[in-house]
Amino acid sequence: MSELSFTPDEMMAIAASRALTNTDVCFVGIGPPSAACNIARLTHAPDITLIYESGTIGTAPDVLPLSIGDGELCDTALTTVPVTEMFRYWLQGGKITVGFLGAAQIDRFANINTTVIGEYDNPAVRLPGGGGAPEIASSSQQIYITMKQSKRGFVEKLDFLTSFGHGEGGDHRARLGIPTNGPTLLITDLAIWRPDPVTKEMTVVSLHAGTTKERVQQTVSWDVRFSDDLQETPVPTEEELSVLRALKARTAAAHAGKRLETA
Amino acid sequence: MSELSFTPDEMMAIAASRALTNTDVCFVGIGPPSAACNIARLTHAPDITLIYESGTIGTAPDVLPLSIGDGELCDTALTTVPVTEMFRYWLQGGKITVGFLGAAQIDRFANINTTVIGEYDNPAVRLPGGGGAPEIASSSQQIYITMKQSKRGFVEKLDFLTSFGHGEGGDHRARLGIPTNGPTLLITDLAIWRPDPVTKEMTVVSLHAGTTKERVQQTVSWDVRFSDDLQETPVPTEEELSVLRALKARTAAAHAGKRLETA
Amino acid sequence: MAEFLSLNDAVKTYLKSGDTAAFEGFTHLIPHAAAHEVIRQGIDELTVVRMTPDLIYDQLVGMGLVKRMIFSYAGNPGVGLLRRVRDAIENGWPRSLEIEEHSHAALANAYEAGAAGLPCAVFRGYLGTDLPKVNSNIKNITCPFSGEQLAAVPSIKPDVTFIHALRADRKGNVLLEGIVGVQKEAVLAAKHAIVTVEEVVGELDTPINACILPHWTVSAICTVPGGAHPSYTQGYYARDNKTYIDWDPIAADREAFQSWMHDHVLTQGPEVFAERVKGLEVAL
Amino acid sequence: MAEFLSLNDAVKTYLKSGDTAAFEGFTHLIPHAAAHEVIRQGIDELTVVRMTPDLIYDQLVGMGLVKRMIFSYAGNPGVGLLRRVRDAIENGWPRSLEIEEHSHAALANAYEAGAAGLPCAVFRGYLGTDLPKVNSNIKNITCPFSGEQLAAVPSIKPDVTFIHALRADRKGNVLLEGIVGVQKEAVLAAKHAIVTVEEVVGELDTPINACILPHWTVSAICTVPGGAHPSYTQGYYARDNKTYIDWDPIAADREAFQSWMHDHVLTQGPEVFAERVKGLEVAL
Repeated sequence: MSELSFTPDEMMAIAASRALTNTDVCFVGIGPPSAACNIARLTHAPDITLIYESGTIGTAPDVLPLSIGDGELCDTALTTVPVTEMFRYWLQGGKITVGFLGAAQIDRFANINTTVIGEYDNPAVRLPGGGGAPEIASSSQQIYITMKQSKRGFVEKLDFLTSFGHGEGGDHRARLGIPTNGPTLLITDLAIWRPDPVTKEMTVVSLHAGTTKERVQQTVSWDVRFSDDLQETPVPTEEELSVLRALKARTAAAHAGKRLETA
Repeated sequence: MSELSFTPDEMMAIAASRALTNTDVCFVGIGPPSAACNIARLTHAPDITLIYESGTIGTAPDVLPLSIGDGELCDTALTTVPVTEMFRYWLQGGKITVGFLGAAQIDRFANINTTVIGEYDNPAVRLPGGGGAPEIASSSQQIYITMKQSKRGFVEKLDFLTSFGHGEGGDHRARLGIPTNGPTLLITDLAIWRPDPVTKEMTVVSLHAGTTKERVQQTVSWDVRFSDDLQETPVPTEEELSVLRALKARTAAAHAGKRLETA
Repeated sequence: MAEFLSLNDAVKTYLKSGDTAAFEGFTHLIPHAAAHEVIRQGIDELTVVRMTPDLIYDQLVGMGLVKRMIFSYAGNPGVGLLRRVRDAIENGWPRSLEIEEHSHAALANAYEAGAAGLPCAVFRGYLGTDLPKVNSNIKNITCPFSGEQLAAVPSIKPDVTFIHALRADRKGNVLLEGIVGVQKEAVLAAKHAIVTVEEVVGELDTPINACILPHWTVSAICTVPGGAHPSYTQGYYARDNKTYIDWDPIAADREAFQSWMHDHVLTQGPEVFAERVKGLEVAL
Repeated sequence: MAEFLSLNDAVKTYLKSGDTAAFEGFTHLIPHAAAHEVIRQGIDELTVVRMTPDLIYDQLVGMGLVKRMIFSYAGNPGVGLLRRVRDAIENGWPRSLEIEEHSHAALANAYEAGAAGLPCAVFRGYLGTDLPKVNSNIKNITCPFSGEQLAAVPSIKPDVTFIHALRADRKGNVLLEGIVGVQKEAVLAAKHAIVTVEEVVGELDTPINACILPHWTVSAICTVPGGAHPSYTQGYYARDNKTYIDWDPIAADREAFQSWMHDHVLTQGPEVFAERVKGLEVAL
């Protein structure tokens, strides 16, 4: 297998997985976050705690769930608690070290829109809405975001602010009385971004192999800041790729049709 | 067994048990309330739901618990919930039809003191305090009180108001925004009392066999009101007495020393 | 007091046009059979509440039975958007839809407050977001000790809550197990609760701290095997993920939707659900 | 992250003079062995919190280690009063005792709010009672929707919470079962939690919705068989009601109390608890 025989999606999931550690307690969303968290669990962070908002604590799914409440999550969990308890004790209670979010729109301060495209009262596209995200964003100790880059998604101004990132930058979180760190990491199909320590503007700190600054800028509506110490993201290892692909294959098979589970 | 071969305590427990029905959901306190509720369950109200504040719902103890959280209660319960849930969903949520309370002091409007004798900051006797009673008194649909009569207990003015009955009488509960009925029944070793429909002053409606109005008045610090239609409480039946005595005997044996439980 | 009724009779007895209804189930135990019965009976002008209004609210809204929807995530989880809900919000088809939008934390707390008999829920939420600008039922309350501003939302107290559960015993005590969601809260907060179950058994025979709804908290119990399909019932059958994926193109087209509803809901009864979970049974 | 420590080391590591400590257990699972270790180590000037401060708080107070007690029911359940607590409040012996008195509903809500990371708890309580007159930590808050006045109390966030549990697995995940009280809340609300357990096992092997504290919510786990005696541990041994009854005359007399504490606590170690539950074992 040649060094670059992987897709941008695979790079994104694998780069995100590397940011997680054995002692993290992750509030996992569906889609790319779920893949990233489970690759981490299946590679370098076997003791990571994965929590899904359906109430499952310490899950270890064999296939990726389609929803946040597939039976697989409950069957493999340390325990499963009511949803009210999940949001009160575990999220609001400050037990989550990393909350993972995706987005339809994101701005330069990592504020997120998952509510509407267009006007709220007369939307061009009505998106699903916030779900758990508004309080995941404020109560998790830090937030990791994964999404693919595009001008439609990386916008100058959000149509609606669903989940607060760094607001208008600087100490905006602190001024609102939000004690947590907010988005500390944004992982896309092209790059890794981190907030500037002072301004909190999201800054590209690492380009994925084969990507250029120009390509990054072409997919973002604002003038992108690049770190003075710009790195290249290490390519996926054989192990990372094979774990991810096996997971995806098991998942695809499981979701393709009716199956007799062996619980 | 002659008609009157029972003690005032037995009459009190049995009279209280008769007030309970198959569809009641009772929040049970320790002591006389626990005996009354379990006699009801073992005689005319087999489907009554007994709830103890330790979280046990639908208990059917074989012996009376010494505390509100003996293992017997949990072992025989339909289910056992956390104490926070008990107070939030089941009591405050309005699910309790009858809250059973005892008292150290009671006044003519069935307000209760279980906190101190004397001044709060310099008490003659420091009593245990309110425990669950303040909110049992306000959140249960109605309150039954059992206690023995004495001038020390039936006082003109409480030293401390721990649990609100009818306050200063009349519509005082409604004025405080308390939507429940409050004390609708007081059962003592001598009589049965109910609140006057308008003034809410507790009124003797039935004398236990062998008791006189004079005897009742001698054990109460205020001028007692008697109903115009004063009844005599039916004496305990053979079944009621034998059920109560068997329960007490099992309980005494169980609490006398170490025993090997057969759960 | 729980009565054992047919689903048809239970819906007819307790749900009225104009009521506020919650059909709860957090991915697991979604009461599909009950929602289909409501659609068949054409009970309309409903205010429907649900954290995650997925397929069944897409169907209720698409059939024009819903006046107002209170929700926190209107998507087909892992698949995409709810196309009938979108069509109602974006184009007013088949009728306009009022929405009251919250976060999951808010609605979970609002159900909890409903079960707890409180008028409102208090939590730390909505910080920095635009939702309070578009929802007047999001207010602030100040902690009298710390001075912190907390969020407050009205508690939810449905006229009728519908849930699906594993089983009931003959007295009507109901067992929930696995991902229990907010169903206990939704039942305890409601005036009436209608529970569909996989089966009725002699003894529940449950763990000591099991999630049980005592019979006196439930109005009606209806035996509907498979009644959660394409959602699932812990220990009985697995989630039919393929059906969720297949819903997307059906819901994308008004006529395909109407034709599907005719064939799979309007001309069917609750008994078809047992057939739908064949092949999904969980080996114990 | 749970560490497996001796009870002596756990108390020495985490509890300091002047700390706020909660020893929770609602009749069931009362952490007697842990309290006795604190008494042996003479850690003083404590603020102690507990809904039902029974024998162990009588003992902590009687030994003069407590500055302030936050509580809702100070009795020996089913037996009578707490005579050492009375002596401290009524006579200032062996030292004066500050008290902050609540109702059960208030303290249960205050633990819940602590676990939920909130500064205060909001509930319907104290209506018409005298308690708000003697406790400035009882305030009102107004529902912004209904205008109803609700009660508010500060949340409880102990420096250290002590509980006793059934068992832990080798990773340090802890199982509670039966009457679980407010222990989960007291642990999640605390900076540090010390848990004594009957045993450590390879697999917890629990029901799907069991009350489990994940290992990363606990600071130290100490194996102390019988550590709840004379309280009890579900599935291990029964409540020793006779010991509760026998406590009353011991606590009634200052010298009898001191002599008992010398013989049964100060000159003993946690290992004596295993002996104390002999004959109380529950047949499974």
